[in-house]
Amino acid sequence: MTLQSRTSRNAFWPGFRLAVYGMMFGIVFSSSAVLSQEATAEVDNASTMLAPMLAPAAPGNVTVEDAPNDAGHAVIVTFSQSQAPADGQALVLGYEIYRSLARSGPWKKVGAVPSDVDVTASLIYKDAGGSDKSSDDYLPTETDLFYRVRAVTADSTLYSDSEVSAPAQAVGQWWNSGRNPVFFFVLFFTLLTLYFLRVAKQRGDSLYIRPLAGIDAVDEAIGRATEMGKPILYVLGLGTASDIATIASFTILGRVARKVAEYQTDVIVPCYDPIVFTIAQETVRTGYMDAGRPDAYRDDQVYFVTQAQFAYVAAVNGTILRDRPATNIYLGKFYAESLILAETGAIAGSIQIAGTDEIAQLPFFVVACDYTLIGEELYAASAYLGREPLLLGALKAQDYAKAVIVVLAILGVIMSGLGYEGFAKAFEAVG
Amino acid sequence: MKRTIPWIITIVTGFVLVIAEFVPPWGKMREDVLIYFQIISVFAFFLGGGSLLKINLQKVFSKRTDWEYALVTVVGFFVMLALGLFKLGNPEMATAGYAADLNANGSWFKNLFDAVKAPLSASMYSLLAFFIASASYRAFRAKNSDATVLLVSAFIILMGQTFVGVVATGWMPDWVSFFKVENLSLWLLAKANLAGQRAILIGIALGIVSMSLRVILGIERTHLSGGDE
Amino acid sequence: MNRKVMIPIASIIVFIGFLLLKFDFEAVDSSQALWDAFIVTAGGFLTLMIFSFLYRDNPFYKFAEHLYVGVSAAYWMCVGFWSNIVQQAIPHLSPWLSEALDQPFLGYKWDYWIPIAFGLLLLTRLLPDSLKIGWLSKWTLAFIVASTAGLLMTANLKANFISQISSTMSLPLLPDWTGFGDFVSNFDLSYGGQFIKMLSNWVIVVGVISGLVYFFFSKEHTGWFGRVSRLGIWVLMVTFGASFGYTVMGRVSLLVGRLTFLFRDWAGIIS
Amino acid sequence: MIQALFLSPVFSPLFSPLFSVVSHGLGPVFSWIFWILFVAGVGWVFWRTIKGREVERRVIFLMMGLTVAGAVLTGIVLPVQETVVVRNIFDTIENLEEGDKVLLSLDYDPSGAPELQPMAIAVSQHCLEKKLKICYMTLWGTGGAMIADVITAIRPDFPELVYGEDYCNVGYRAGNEAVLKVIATDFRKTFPTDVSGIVLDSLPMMTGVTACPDFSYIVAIGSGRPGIKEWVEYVVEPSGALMGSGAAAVSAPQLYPYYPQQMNGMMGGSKGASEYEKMLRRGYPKYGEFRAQATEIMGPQTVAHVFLMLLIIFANISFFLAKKRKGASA
Repeated sequence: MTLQSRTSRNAFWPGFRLAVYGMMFGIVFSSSAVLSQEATAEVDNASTMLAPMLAPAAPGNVTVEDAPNDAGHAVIVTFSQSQAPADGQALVLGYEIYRSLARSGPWKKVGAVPSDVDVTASLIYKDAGGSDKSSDDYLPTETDLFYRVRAVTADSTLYSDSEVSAPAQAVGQWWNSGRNPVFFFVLFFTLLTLYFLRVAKQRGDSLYIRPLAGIDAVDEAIGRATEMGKPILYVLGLGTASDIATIASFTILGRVARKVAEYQTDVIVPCYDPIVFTIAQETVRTGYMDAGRPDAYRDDQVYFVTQAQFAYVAAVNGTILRDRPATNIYLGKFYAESLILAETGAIAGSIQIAGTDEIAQLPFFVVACDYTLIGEELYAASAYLGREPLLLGALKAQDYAKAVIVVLAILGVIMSGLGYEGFAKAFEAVG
Repeated sequence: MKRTIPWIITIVTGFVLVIAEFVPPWGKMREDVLIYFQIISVFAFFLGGGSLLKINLQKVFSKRTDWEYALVTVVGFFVMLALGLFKLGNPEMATAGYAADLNANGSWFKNLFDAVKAPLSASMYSLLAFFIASASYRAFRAKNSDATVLLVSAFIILMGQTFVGVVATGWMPDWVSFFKVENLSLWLLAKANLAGQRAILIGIALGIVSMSLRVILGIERTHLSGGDE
Repeated sequence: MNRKVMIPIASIIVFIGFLLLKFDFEAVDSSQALWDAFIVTAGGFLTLMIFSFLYRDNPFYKFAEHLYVGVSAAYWMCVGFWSNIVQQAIPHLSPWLSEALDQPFLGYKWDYWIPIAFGLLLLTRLLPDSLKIGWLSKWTLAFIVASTAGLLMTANLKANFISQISSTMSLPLLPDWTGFGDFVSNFDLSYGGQFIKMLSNWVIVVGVISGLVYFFFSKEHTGWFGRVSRLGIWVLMVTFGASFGYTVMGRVSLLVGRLTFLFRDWAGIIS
Repeated sequence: MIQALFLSPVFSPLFSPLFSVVSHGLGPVFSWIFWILFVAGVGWVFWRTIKGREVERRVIFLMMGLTVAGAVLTGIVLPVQETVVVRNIFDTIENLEEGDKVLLSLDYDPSGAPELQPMAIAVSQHCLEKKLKICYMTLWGTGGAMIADVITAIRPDFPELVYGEDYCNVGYRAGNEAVLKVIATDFRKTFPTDVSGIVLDSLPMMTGVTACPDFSYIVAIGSGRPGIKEWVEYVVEPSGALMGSGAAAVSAPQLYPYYPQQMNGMMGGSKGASEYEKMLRRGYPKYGEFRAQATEIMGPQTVAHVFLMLLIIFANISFFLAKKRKGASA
């Protein structure tokens, strides 16, 4: 049924009421197209048979259960639909749900459900009320609630009510069991990380990390800049201080700053985020201090540009073409600007090292830069360079977690292949 | 005080947010924390504007190289700020007062946005079309096996989006329809691409979880380092 | 007069000339007509200034770049101020301020002073270093970083980790399998055929696993391990190629948008 | 056969100077000049590369500009092939009931607008045709202006729309993921009022909306972060809301892992937008050919693709020739 046909019948009284009901249900629930087909049939019926009809059969078996995994204030109402209309009985359009704090009422309408074509199917309504006592739809927790379901028809005088349900309570749960898989993994991973942090502290830097081409190139690039007497451009990207990629990049920046100070060249760090800017300043200053040349650090080496993506890019582009750095290092979060920066760098003839965990931008760096750290490699790079037990241990834990996943994935695929769907299902978090 | 309080704030905030995921009654508390976060993030914009002004005014007053351009920045900043903060020329001001929509049609703020910020960001972004051409020409060469795989996969996707590819493989009979370019490119995108994306995604997710864990446990303090402590 | 003065003056004259050309003298609302003319004229000139960067760095580009930086910073400040401070916080803080800013007062929520206080602490960064209170901003920083970490951790675990693994696991390696004989006799390479379906699932499973192997850092990539990781790189390269190829599309459409503006609205040479 | 190929709707615009199918007012002569320049340029680039000399970057830039400009000026229109990924969004909206509520989040800025604004407009038009109620919001500070533009664009077709009953605009909140995480469970805590200070409770269409799942459908149109990925992570995953998305072409491949489990459809770049426009035009013929913004983009885009493929081929030919030369001399 199309919308036009429904509205064109508005002038006709029963049809109008029908449309009102239809809209009401439509608003409360996105009902299936089936409902509207039913409604069409009824419009024709109602328009030809104006004689009063009998009320429909009452819905039954109203049961109320507490909704799982929430903080209370919600219950789930299940009921069976009215039986198919007998002679003279009006067709049921839908069901209204009423709630009360006492068996005898007063009743408050809380919602509605459209009827299903298959009248043998039972219907479910989730009554989720407000948790605020003053709010209009407040639903008290741990108080007896009574529910009643009313089958409604096109005629507002023709309806029938179900029996009142047994009392039920909305209870708040202290644990969301639907998220157990997530919880177990958090637990597992936390223990794994703590264990490897201990191991790393004991064994120091004897833990092996495979070399990363991009990182080995950094030292080389600094040397080249020194020979050419040109500065190094270090771009931290568009991340904020809470982005993992940016935090990883800080570690590398510290190391680069130290090297740069040792080799007596310059590093330029234009920043996008004001908070990142302040941290970057500290990092570079500390790097110069560690190299024993705190006097060589100038405040305008690390500067804030602006917090607008393309304005920032415009400014960095300008820097690349005006200062002609020998090496451009882009490590951190990057978005659309990745290729603009990398190509401008190529115009200036700089050596370029890039790394990001922003998957969409990796292709551009891979194509346009000399070395690229892909995703997790960026995180690993900071551990590889810093060789701090903390980072090494965390990396180890990640590797073991990955190993577990690979094994689980293979197992899971085999299990699904053999028809044990439950294995893969166990990993699905609900709600 | 300089070290302990940030540390306590970190641990408390982190724990509330993580535990609220599993303990429904804490949901409200989590919402509150996140509302605070929303309001605080605006102050980062203020910090940004302030830092920008500080740096550029210093440049102007000390007449460093290019101070004229710094002046352009400062003037642009103040004009936009005035139009926005006082909602100048906003047609809705007559009825809604200061509650008027900042971006109402005809307001000077929106007009200046359309005149300056919109074309600048769109032009800056569209430079990519040129750069993507030069990057393709310069870097898409079959230098080694990796580069060849990259090249071939990009080329198939490009072909799949043009009629050239569709026409070139249109003759193929149905039983080899997999090799029709439009199908092949769709397959690359939806299957082979998915495999790689998923591998990277899982790795990154692990990295993020690991780093977040260290932050919440108070082990990782890079963001709190430095300063006059 | 030197070039430094001549060029800006000449540019301004050209700009005003163009503005007059675009101005609709018969418009009823002349202030809006002026804005309309200004929007088109400025839009065109600024676009050309940015495009001039493709030739080389020049004063016009520099001007556009600096203007952009200033305007955008102020833009974000205004938007943030009205949306989060005025519309979100003030209706819960003070009836007086709400009325002054024409906002409805929605009842006190005293805890909303917490973020305001934290925010002000963050701004201590702007004060001169000599005051030595910049470290107070670390409190805010701690809050921001911790909230993001808390949010990222569970969200990533769920959407990008557990969901991705479970949807990899549930891929059937032998879809529509009815026996080896059927498979051989019905074998073809059609897009929707059984073999291709099977191939797809194999590619995903093997691709994900070998990709993960490539991201192993604590083991040397030699021997069979190295070969699997090699396969992983290839999978990644296919991914990057596909992304690159697909992205070209978006990038060109941005240029089309700009050129359409230049030709139609600014220069008026197409309809 | 060849003649038929030339006359087919696919090719004939390419040869618009020959068949004078020029639509855009510049006239065949200009188009001719453009195409001659283009062919000459491509030939020159080819010759240079064959000779083993690098072509200067600026020439490539110029060629790219010429290609797209030529295509824009001649107004090539190409047929669009529909895909099921986009179809899903259209069907979902088509099957919603009158009065259902749709949340439309526009998370982009003017730079992404050529790709994404057509999606926002087409989806809005479709929803309003179906008499659905739209709530606009944005996670980007610049999105407020985009919403204003979309509403301006659709108003002429629906003069009888009433604010607050048929559509509303809650505007922007700073806070990225934090905004999403809260609205997944409590919409009003983040948006107590709409964009011009009206309390949400007093807007008739917002009664009964307490959280994101109360919207029958969410369409997130975005070009970066925060965007579709964040919508999936912070709204769809925890609350189970139904979502479709419109992504910039650059982020579309990255979003495939979420389809179809976490989002039931996706429009990728201007191609996705033009598919949606095509479906909308077929269902509602009043949206004529001339107003399809994304479809206009597809022609120039195809020509640019061909140009890029030529560049890649030339570059590789020269690379192999150089290698051979080196091999011969060694």
